[in-house]
Amino acid sequence: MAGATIGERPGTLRDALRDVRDQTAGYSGIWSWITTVDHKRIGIMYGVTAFVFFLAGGIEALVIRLQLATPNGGVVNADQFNQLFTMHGTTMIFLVVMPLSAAFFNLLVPLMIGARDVAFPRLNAFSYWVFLGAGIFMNVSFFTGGNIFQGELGAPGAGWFGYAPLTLNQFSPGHGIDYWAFGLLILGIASMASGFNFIVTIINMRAPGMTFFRMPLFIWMTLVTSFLIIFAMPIITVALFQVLADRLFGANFFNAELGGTPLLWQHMFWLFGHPEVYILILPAMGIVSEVFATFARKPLFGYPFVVFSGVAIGLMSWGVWAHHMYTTGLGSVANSAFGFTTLLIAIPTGIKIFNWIATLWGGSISLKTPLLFAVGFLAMFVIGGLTGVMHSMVPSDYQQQDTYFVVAHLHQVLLGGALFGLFSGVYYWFPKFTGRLLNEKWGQLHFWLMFIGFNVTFQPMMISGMLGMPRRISTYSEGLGWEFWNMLSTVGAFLIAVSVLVFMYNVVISLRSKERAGDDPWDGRTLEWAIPSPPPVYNFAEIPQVKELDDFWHTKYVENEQGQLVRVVAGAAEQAEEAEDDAHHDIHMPSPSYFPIIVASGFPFIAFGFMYDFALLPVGAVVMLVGLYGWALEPATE
Amino acid sequence: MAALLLLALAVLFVGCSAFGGDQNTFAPEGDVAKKQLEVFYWALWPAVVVLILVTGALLYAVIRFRRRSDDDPIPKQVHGNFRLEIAWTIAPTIVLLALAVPMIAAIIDLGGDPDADALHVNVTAQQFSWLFEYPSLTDAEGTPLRAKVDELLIPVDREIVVHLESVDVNHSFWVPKLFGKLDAIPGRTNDLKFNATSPGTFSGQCAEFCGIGHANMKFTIIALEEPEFQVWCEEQLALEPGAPVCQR
Amino acid sequence: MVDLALVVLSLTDWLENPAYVLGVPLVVLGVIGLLFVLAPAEITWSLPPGPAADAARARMDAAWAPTDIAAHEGHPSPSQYIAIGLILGVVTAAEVAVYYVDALEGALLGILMVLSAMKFILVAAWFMHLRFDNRLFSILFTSGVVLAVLLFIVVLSTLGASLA
Amino acid sequence: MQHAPAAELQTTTGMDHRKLLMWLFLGSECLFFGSLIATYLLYRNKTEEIGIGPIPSDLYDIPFTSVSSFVLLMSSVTMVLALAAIQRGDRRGTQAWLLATALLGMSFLAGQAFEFTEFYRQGLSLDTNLFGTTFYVLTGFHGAHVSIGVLILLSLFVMTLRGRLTPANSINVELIGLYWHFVDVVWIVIFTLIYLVQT
Repeated sequence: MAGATIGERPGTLRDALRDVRDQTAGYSGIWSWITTVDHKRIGIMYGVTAFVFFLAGGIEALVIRLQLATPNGGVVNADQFNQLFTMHGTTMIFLVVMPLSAAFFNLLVPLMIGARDVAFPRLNAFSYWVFLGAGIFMNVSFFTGGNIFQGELGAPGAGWFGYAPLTLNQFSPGHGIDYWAFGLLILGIASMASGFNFIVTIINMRAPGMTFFRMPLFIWMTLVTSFLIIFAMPIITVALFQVLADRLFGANFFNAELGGTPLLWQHMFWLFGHPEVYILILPAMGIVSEVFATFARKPLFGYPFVVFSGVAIGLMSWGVWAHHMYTTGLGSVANSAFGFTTLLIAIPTGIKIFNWIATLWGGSISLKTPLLFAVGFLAMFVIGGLTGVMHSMVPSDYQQQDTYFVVAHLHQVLLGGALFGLFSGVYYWFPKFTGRLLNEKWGQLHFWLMFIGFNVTFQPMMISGMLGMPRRISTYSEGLGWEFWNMLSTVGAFLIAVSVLVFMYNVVISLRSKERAGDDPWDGRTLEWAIPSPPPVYNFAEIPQVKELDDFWHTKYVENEQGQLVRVVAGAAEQAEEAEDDAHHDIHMPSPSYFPIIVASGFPFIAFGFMYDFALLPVGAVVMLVGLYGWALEPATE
Repeated sequence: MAALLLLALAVLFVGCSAFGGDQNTFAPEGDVAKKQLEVFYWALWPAVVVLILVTGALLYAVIRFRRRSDDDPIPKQVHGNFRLEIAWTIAPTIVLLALAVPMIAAIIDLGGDPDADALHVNVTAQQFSWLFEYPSLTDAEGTPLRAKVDELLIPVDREIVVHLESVDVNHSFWVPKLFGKLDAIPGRTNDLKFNATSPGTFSGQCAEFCGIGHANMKFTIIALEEPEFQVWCEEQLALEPGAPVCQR
Repeated sequence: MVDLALVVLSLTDWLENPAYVLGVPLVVLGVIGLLFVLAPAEITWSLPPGPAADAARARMDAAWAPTDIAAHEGHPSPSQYIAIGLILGVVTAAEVAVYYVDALEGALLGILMVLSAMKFILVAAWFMHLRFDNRLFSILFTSGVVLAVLLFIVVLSTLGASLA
Repeated sequence: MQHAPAAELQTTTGMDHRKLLMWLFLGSECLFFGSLIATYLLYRNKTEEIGIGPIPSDLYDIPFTSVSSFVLLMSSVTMVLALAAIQRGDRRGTQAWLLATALLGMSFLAGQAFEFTEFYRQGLSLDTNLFGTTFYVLTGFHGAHVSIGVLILLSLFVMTLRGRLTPANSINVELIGLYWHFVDVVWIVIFTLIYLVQT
């Protein structure tokens, strides 16, 4: 693995750094972004792309809310409505929350474990391009239904969990479901690739001295999430292949007439889907764990317990899938068993919540925007968790299943939970990667608008659900007592929309501001704050030696004679660094590569080939083969 | 923030049964729905208590321990407390086990064998309507009685056993005031039992997304006093008054 | 003439069966490749004889100097591998035999499961070196297998399927 | 690709990145084939109940499949011999065993192609019944895995000719070896559960 060995012969640290700078000085312009294998750039691309999809999914949500604001709404027809909520769910889960988490993994994992990059930088770029291709591919479906200006949309319309047999040809003609299934298949490839990548990175690339129990909590949650991804994705992959085989080749997997079992789809979907729920929430839990510790200026309370409960949640997520299927007639035994396991999963979740509060307890809490979002996360997640416990009570779930109560619950967890956690992360790490703080005033406004908007949108849904409003209905008639609550939800949804506009404005003005954030604006605890903002290509001039949990914090503070923590005199640490610089230095950075995007671009060809014309299949295959051989034979550090 | 949460909760608990509405799960009219509401409350009240405690602790911590100036001393670096961890592992475990036991009892109760004199109804779901047939109520030629599409008539205070099937996609059979939902899935028959404790018209609708007409896949269950039901049955089957088929 | 027609006819017969269409070229390819390996071919075949070719040959020889990475990693010797291969063959034969013995029909499932598990473990432990490598690899692979088996036992039993 | 492997081994755990990746991939593949096999098992008896189209016992040719299973099993032996050869610096042995493995893999694929055609001629296609659907999809995905393996083996073989694959990067042979053995153990399961256990 030769690759871009910098410097002909190993020299001093200064020589090595200069060589890297010389080599990467030319990395600018669009081409450099297309061929980049730098985890930080890939992370930024993930984040920006996911945000664009977030806007798309948000607009879909607003149209849905407009349609339901009043009884007998006439904004869209039933067909359009079905497509909107399907794409809203699919987009928000697979194209927003998962990639936003991936953005944070990319940006932070190497920095937090003291590495120069991920284990497989090109695979990392590949993940991003596959994700981007799949996201565009899926949204292209809107334009394939005929004249889009007359409202003829061609998007999938069978719900984000696409229950068979509704997804089969006779019930969903056209190509919408094909777009959905192929899109998810391709996205699965992206997720699996990044899952493998981060597991290897975390296991194999920790800085010297960083044992598993010195890893920041965010890294632990990344590890658990990645394991969930690599074990859960294959199941949905097979299920999607099956539904595609039924649709495209007349197979009978879900054909009840020949003895097929449509219920199999639900099992396979939720075998994937429940771990997926934790794939969505665990990264946010990791983020808020870091934020609470930093902003309370205290170490995370009960670190090993939070770690173990995260692992326990990951393990237990495999034993609860059928709680999405209580009403399918599983029988009393299965319902009792799954009800029981579902109740149990509240225990590790509770442990986490208690430990977070204990982290804040007795701290010196800085009420900045990142902390506000983290607290908002916690408050909303508690409601989400408790409504989850209420759902796990099988008999009462018979009433709640598939109503707006469930819609409220899942948004409590995904929006109030995951998205608030992710926004907390955005405010927290924005200065690290841009060199500029997000404006605090606008940030606070963003938080309060979003928090209030969220509660105004989703708490009323609990009530409309209990008043008997099923989810996924495109319209409803007067007199059922739902009008007021739906109107309230719609108003709240627009408040959330305004808050997102505030956020966008904040990003623009903050990026333009001349004020620099400095390397460590929040008095951080983990390694990423030890390096400049934004970090140089090679991250760490010298790979750090880690001696304890929150190592960076301990380099900044020592106990004085009274047992109080005081700051180490500034500059002392750097002087130490200067002094011992005569070791052998040789920094390897991966070279840019365009093969990942070539390989990734083969997938949509293949999907289109299956859907429209088999002649496209060899085209896609050749593109991929060329890319793969180029990739395999290209000299690079991987 | 707290005020908002509590307001939402207060509205949820107190107001709901007063909101009315034909599909209000807080106003059950059948034993099954009543039991399900009861189970809902078992989970609701502990959840409310936990919510108030946890949110209260959170808000207290954030307000009480906020940083007042940048010169505030670094707080004591507490890494954890083993006893506390054990305590808050065991406490929720106990609460959850306390919920699990009656929950499982309720599942078994609701899933028990039907009464011997229960009235059986075959329900077939299709896009986008419901067909009802009474297999035990037959006319002279043995043809079973069929109710009107989307309108099921039942006698009050008698157990009804539904055999639920679908001919196309998944649907879900749900009348909030009488019983929680059960899915109709092609290729299998699901059984459900319920009763109505008072006469009346109860509206229900399909609760599993089933395609373009999902929102309008509604139906009603009309509960009649037993004698009225028998009269209706005899009329429909063109039988002599007092025919044994329609008798209980 | 008649003979030729027959040959052509049998050829078209062949062409109807993709197995031959696919298989025959593969076998031809393989035989050519085999000859290629066994022939005294050197990497220098593309270079004219001379110093360049000699240098290339020297580089090749240096790259292929005898080493003992295998022994270093504690891997078994080729003869052990062949012995395991023989055992695998025998177990497969036993499986097929069991399938044909009517007397064992009742125990068929049990015996077959045991025999195939044996094969599975032999390949994983010896050929895939799980016996000798980092324990983490065993843990990863075993968790995949166990997770798959457990999950689908539950799915199959809730859906009312059974092996027997 | 000619850098000393020692440099790559500077990982926290001493494990090679790519080997760890391969094992993670194989762990994840277990769930993939688990799903396919479970689907086959779920539908195993349905076809006979419905009574449309051929059922397994009408079509399976156990002696034939036993031979092709044996061929695949033996390819695992040649695979591991190729690894042993490259690890002791035996170039001719490496080339011979790599090619032998690819050949055995191709023979297995040819056998599968023959089997598919034969079944198709006897009236079983993907849409005939659940047996057709589950059988073709399960064994087809396995065959696709074997094909990819063959392609990589042939590529490695060519790389030995071109001097691109040497003992210094024997890890490549080890990785494809792991993949190849995995495909083999999956077939061990399929052969037993799908072919031999029929009722």
